[in-house]
Amino acid sequence: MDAPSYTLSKIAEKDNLAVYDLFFGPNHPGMHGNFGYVLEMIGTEIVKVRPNAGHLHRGFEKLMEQKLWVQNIALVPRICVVDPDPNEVAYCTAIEKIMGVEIPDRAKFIRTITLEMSRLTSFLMGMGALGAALGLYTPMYIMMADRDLVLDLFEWLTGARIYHIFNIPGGVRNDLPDGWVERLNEVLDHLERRLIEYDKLVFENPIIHKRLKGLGYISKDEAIKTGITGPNLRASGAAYDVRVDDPYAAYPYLDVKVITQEGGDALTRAVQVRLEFEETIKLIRQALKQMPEGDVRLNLGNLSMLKVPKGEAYAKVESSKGEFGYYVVSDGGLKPYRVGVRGPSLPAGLLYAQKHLPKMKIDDVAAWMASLAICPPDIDK
Amino acid sequence: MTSRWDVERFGIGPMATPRQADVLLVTGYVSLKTLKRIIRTYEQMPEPKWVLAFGSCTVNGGIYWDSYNTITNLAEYIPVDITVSGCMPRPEAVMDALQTLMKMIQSGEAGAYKKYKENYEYYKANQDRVLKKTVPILGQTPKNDLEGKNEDAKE
Amino acid sequence: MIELLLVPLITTLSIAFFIKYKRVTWTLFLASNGFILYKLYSIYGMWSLSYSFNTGYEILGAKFNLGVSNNPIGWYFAFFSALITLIISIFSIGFNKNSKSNVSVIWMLIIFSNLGIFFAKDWVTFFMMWELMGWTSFFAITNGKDKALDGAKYYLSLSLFGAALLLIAISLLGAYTGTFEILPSAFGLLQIINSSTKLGIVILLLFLTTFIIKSAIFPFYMWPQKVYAEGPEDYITFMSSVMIKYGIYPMAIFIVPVVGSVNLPRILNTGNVLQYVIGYLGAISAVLGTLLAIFQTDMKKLFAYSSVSNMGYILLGFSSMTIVGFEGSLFHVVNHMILKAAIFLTLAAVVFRTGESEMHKLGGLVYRMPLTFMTFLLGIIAAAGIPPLNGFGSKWMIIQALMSKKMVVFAIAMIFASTGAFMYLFRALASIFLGQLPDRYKEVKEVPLTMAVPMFIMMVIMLLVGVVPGVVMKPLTTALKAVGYNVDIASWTVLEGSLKNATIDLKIVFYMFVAGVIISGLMYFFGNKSETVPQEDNYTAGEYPEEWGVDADRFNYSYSFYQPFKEMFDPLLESISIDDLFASVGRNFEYLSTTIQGLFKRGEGAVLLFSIGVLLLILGGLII
Amino acid sequence: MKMQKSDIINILVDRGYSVFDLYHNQIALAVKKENLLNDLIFLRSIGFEHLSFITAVDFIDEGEFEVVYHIWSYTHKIHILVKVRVDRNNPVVPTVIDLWEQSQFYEQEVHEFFGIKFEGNNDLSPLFLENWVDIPPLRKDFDTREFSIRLYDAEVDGGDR
Amino acid sequence: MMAVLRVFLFSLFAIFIGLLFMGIGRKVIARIQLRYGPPFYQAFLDVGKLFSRKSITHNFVMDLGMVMSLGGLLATMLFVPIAGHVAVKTSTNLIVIMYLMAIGYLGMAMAVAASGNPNATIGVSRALTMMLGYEVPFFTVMLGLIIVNGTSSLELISQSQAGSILNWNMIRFPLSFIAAEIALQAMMGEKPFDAMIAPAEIASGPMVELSGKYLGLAFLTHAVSIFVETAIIVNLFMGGASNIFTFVLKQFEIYLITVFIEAVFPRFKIEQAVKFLWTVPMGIAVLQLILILLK
Repeated sequence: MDAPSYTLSKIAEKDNLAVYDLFFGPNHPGMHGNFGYVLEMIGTEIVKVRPNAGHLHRGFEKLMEQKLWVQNIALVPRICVVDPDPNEVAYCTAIEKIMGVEIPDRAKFIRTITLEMSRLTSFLMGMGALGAALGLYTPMYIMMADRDLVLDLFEWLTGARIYHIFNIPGGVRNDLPDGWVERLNEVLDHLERRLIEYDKLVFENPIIHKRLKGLGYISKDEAIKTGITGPNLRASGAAYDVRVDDPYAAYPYLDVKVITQEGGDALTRAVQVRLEFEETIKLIRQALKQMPEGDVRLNLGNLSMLKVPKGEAYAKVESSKGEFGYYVVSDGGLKPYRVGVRGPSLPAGLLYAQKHLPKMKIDDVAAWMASLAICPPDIDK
Repeated sequence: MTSRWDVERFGIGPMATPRQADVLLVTGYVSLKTLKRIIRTYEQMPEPKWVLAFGSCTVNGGIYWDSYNTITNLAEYIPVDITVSGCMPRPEAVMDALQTLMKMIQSGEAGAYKKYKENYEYYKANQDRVLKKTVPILGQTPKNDLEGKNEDAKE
Repeated sequence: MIELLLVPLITTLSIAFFIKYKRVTWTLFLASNGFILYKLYSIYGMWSLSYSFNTGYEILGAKFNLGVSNNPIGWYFAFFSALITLIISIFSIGFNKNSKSNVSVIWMLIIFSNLGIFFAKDWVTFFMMWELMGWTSFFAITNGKDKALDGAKYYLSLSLFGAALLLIAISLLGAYTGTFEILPSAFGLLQIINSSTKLGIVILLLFLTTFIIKSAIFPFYMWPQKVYAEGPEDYITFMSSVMIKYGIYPMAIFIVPVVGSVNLPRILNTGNVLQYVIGYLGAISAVLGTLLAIFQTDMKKLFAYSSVSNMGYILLGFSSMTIVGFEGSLFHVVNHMILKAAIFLTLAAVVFRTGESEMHKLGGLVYRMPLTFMTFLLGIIAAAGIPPLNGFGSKWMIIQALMSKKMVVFAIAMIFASTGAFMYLFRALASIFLGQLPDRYKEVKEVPLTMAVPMFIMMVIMLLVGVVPGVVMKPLTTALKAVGYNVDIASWTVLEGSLKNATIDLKIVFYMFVAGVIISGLMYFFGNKSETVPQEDNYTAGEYPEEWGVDADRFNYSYSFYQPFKEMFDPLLESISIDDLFASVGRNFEYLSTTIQGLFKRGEGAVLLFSIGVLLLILGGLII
Repeated sequence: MKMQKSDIINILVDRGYSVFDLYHNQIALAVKKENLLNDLIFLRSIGFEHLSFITAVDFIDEGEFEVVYHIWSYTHKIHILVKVRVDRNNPVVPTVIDLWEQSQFYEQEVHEFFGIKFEGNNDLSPLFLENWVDIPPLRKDFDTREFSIRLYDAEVDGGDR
Repeated sequence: MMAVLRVFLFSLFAIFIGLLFMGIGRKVIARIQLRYGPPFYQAFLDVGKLFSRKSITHNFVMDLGMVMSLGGLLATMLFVPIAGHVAVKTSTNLIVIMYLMAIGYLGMAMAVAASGNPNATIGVSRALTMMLGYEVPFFTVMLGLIIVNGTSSLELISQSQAGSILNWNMIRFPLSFIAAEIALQAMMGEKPFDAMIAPAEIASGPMVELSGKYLGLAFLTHAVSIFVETAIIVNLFMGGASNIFTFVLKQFEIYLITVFIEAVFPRFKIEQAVKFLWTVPMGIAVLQLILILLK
């Protein structure tokens, strides 16, 4: 694979006209969200890539300085549409850290369950998107239908399908409704049954294996050095999971199995997501079983007049794409002084685009993006 | 859009490029960078064409109304036929909007693209105002240490 | 009969006399050509015409006479090649308007040797004309261009090598059969093979090698691309359309009859060993030529390999040794002449206007040169063998013949090559004429009238032969009948295949095509009207290309067009090192010649002297 | 090889850093601009290999920017916030792209939003904003509401302003 | 006059059946994907809509190419016997059909390359590569049948299978049938051989610049090509049919197989697709060919 691109870059030096540009995004069917790469190509092979980010930049970090502490909870889930809950939890955890409060155990478990459900939806979408990037739409539609089942549960619990605004400083908004747990169990059973079909359609498909094998290889050392996190890191062989290493919510009470694989290519990453999907279902079951009774929120007074003492904290949460981190600085006022957001996709979406895409064929760009689960909104913020 | 609310049963499906499309769905907030691309995409669509603005953000900025990088009213820049409120709108609302749009097209009410042609200067002026600004809006001059950052503006 | 050769010879001399006055020379040239064409037309059917100059000498026990005769197959070749040559030479007037040298003298000499080769009665005349053509080509290729010298040298060395083999073969043949006349010697050779197989096959293979060198068959497929790369475009048009057939003609009159009737071990009950030798040469040429053509970036090289591939088809047709295959091959000779002339004329026009032959540096010329585009389009449709243009009929006949003889490997090779032809042909179309027009060619104009008219004529001929193949097939079948083959005279539009119920009326195909186009045209006009937008207004995923410094040149996919496909073949093509072998031989040859050149200190003459010396040595060795 | 937080604090205090113990696994570290690179190299050598991200805080009242490097150790499971204070009028920080490749983009981002220069980083072109002529948006003296109202005619009701 | 009418009717019939198949295919795929799916007549509505829209062209080659593409396909269709009927009395030569079909593809390729969009050109380059990929095994299959029957006339091959279902080439030469089915999948450009369209890679490739009636013509071309290709398979392997209804039903069966395969496979990269076509179906076809030659 190296040899032709070497000659290609020689060609590009010698013959400028051999190179042409292809715009991959923002308005491109292979691109998830508004994001773009300007690809310089020779033939169908990429020789250079210019990332074109910022289409989704909304200035979150600035907007959060303008709003009350609790108002921001409505804002944060919008940073990542497919996996919104980690944002809420990370933001709330940071506030709780500054305030030095410990939330009730039941709230911790409910948070954990919503986080894991959110992870389910995100994985379903990610696996579907991977199929769609390779032209396989059937599992995508089936997964979207299954995702709707989880979203229904969210709607029942929080009143909203996508942006739940459920976690608040001091706990969660309300307790689980009656019958909700039973329904959740049913949905989990259903998803487990469906896994067989997903396997047949996607993960055991020889064509998918052929297409993804060896694509976008990241070694373990490289992944650690460049800040790759989440399933992508674990697919490279590093056993790092925020849920275990820096536990939050109810994870200290749970037995989280960290799945690692050697391999580090797109296929391993795809399988990693599938394995973690299964593990997530088990984890929700575990959390449901261990969930204690009790309050679901601390009484922090009138939340809209919440004042957070002067201080700073960094809280991170393992989202489906990796480490989501909120760095919150408070000056003791009604509004945050500064919120810094660490999205998990930046190293993959910008750095690895420049590392991987040259030498790659145009055929593989969408599949590569899907395999790294690049989520442009959290790059742009 | 998902399989439960299958839009394809109305014969609606996503197309890959603006050339093949009838309806432009603007899903949510529009940052300046995106607006520029939306305009190009919109202008590349063959007539007749319609715009379905999706979410509160396109109506009045929604939750991002005070952001420095998102526009507040999409209809100032391109003609919008129909908007769906909500953030995010529920799938039922989107389906309803699509069906309403279909009815409007049949009855001839939806013809915003004609408006765009007639009031082209108005739209262009609005677009240029936000996209091609050369002086700082808040009146401060950029400090010297920011040289080289605003190359585009100097041209 | 002899006036057919005398007129061009005299015209050549008089043109050389008036060489300063271009108008006079071209008038003379056209007048003489008109006469030749008329004369050729008028001797159609008079197969007994001949002229012989008796020298009275005997060499190797065979009579040494020089003569021309109206051989029917020769007439078929001569007439169509003269016609195409005339059209090309008219094009050449416009093409060379600004050049200092007067090319009409070369063209006249070419026409002279052209007629000589096809009407030669005996091998000696044939050899003389063959050599004259070789040398004329050398001068025509190097005409005014130093760069072209490499290719010309390569070509010259190869054709000298071929000529040496030819000379040996002729001597051997003369010595063993006692005659130098072409047609009788064929029977002589047949007898030699049947009596002493090894010697006969050696002679046959010597002849075959000479001819496949000239026709650029594998393993001698390298010269066209080397010569075409830098040669003058008007002349390489002639080379690729007419000259490359010089090897085919003697094969058709000499080798095919011998191979077809020789008694040798048979393979798969379908043919003898030699048939398969010819077939495999053809199949490899067809496939390899196609693959190499697909990977070229220079349009002239691309079509050079396309010619190799087409020569392969002709050999495949021969290898079937059926009358349908034979007819198909000879039909394809003329079809290829026509379509290659049309294609190369347009390439010449493109080079004339832009000075560029690398395809990825061109693009969008359809905006500026619509007539050239149309000619090229029809040319590639014909070359791809798509009805209703010419090129289809002959390919169809060859495939029919191969299928009827159950030569499945050859049939598959043929289909592979002709489907692969879509790839390279379309690639040329897309890269040269379609896509984005770069800024530097925004001012390019359509070619002048003298060049436009020949192109237009070519279009008409292609369509005519495509719909009414009888205009070629009738003379062909008549000629074949005259030679003694058992054929029916073809009708105007119907082609006969060799399988059951395999007749095809190209007229009906044409009507159907017209009907289809009319229906779809109705649909088109039934639709709402369309609006023409400039080429810059393109789908770019919403980006503004100009803001990224992307201009028309940088928004044009044409370099490395079939890269994924090429990568499949990279290991294979690297392992075929025939190019390298030839290159090393060529280098040694060049080294040797430069050494001797140093001795003589007399430019190119040294190569000539050296080569003649080599030839004399070989000849002497043989006689002893 | 895993060190406790107290051990790490001791090591750091011994080397003369001002260390703030934030939470059970978070430490803040104030370093000088001149020593930043050496300090980061040292931190990496004792196992802090994961750069989470780089951000900045505008302390407008104190006339300083604070650039914060978030570094995590996989081995010690400790999060360190390395803070550098720079003058607001001449904000220059040495680049760390040689240590962590991905910091290229974080530095671009911080430069774009705060106007902080990174010495040694040659490509500080805007990453997210196009045609931006105002002062960098994340500085405290940039009023995004005012900006939005003036440029986009944002509607304000309810007297929120 | 009668001939003109027949030509016209045959064309309309082919377009009608092709569009109907496309609509039903979409419905079937939607059901496989747990969706309700569009109405079966959706393809007609789509084409009607597309023709009523304003369209955008870059130069005259686009118009010419699109007309040529549908024209070429319709001309091909007129050579294919449908339940024993041919539009105009002529020999239904397989080689002619194969070559004529190419003109449709060439026209389409030309039209889209004229738009000057690299996405489209990449798509075309892939489509032509794919063509080389599937023509070789498909021709090998045809070669076997031609050698068995001693004729290249589609009509005669179809007639030779008359009588019982055991005479069908599908039963007599099952290997050929499998190879032809795989090649057909590529011929129709369905997954896993749809690298030329590949929306996620090259933004729907050749169709990237087609709008309005150009897209409509492309739709119709696709419809006719579905009709022609299934008709060829039905004639080659299922013995044609005695009446048009049965014929269309057999065509639909063939089409349904491709739709089922389409629904559950991702796409090959182009070089993988060609390699696959040159190994698996080609190997099967060659095996059958050897069996035929040895007989």
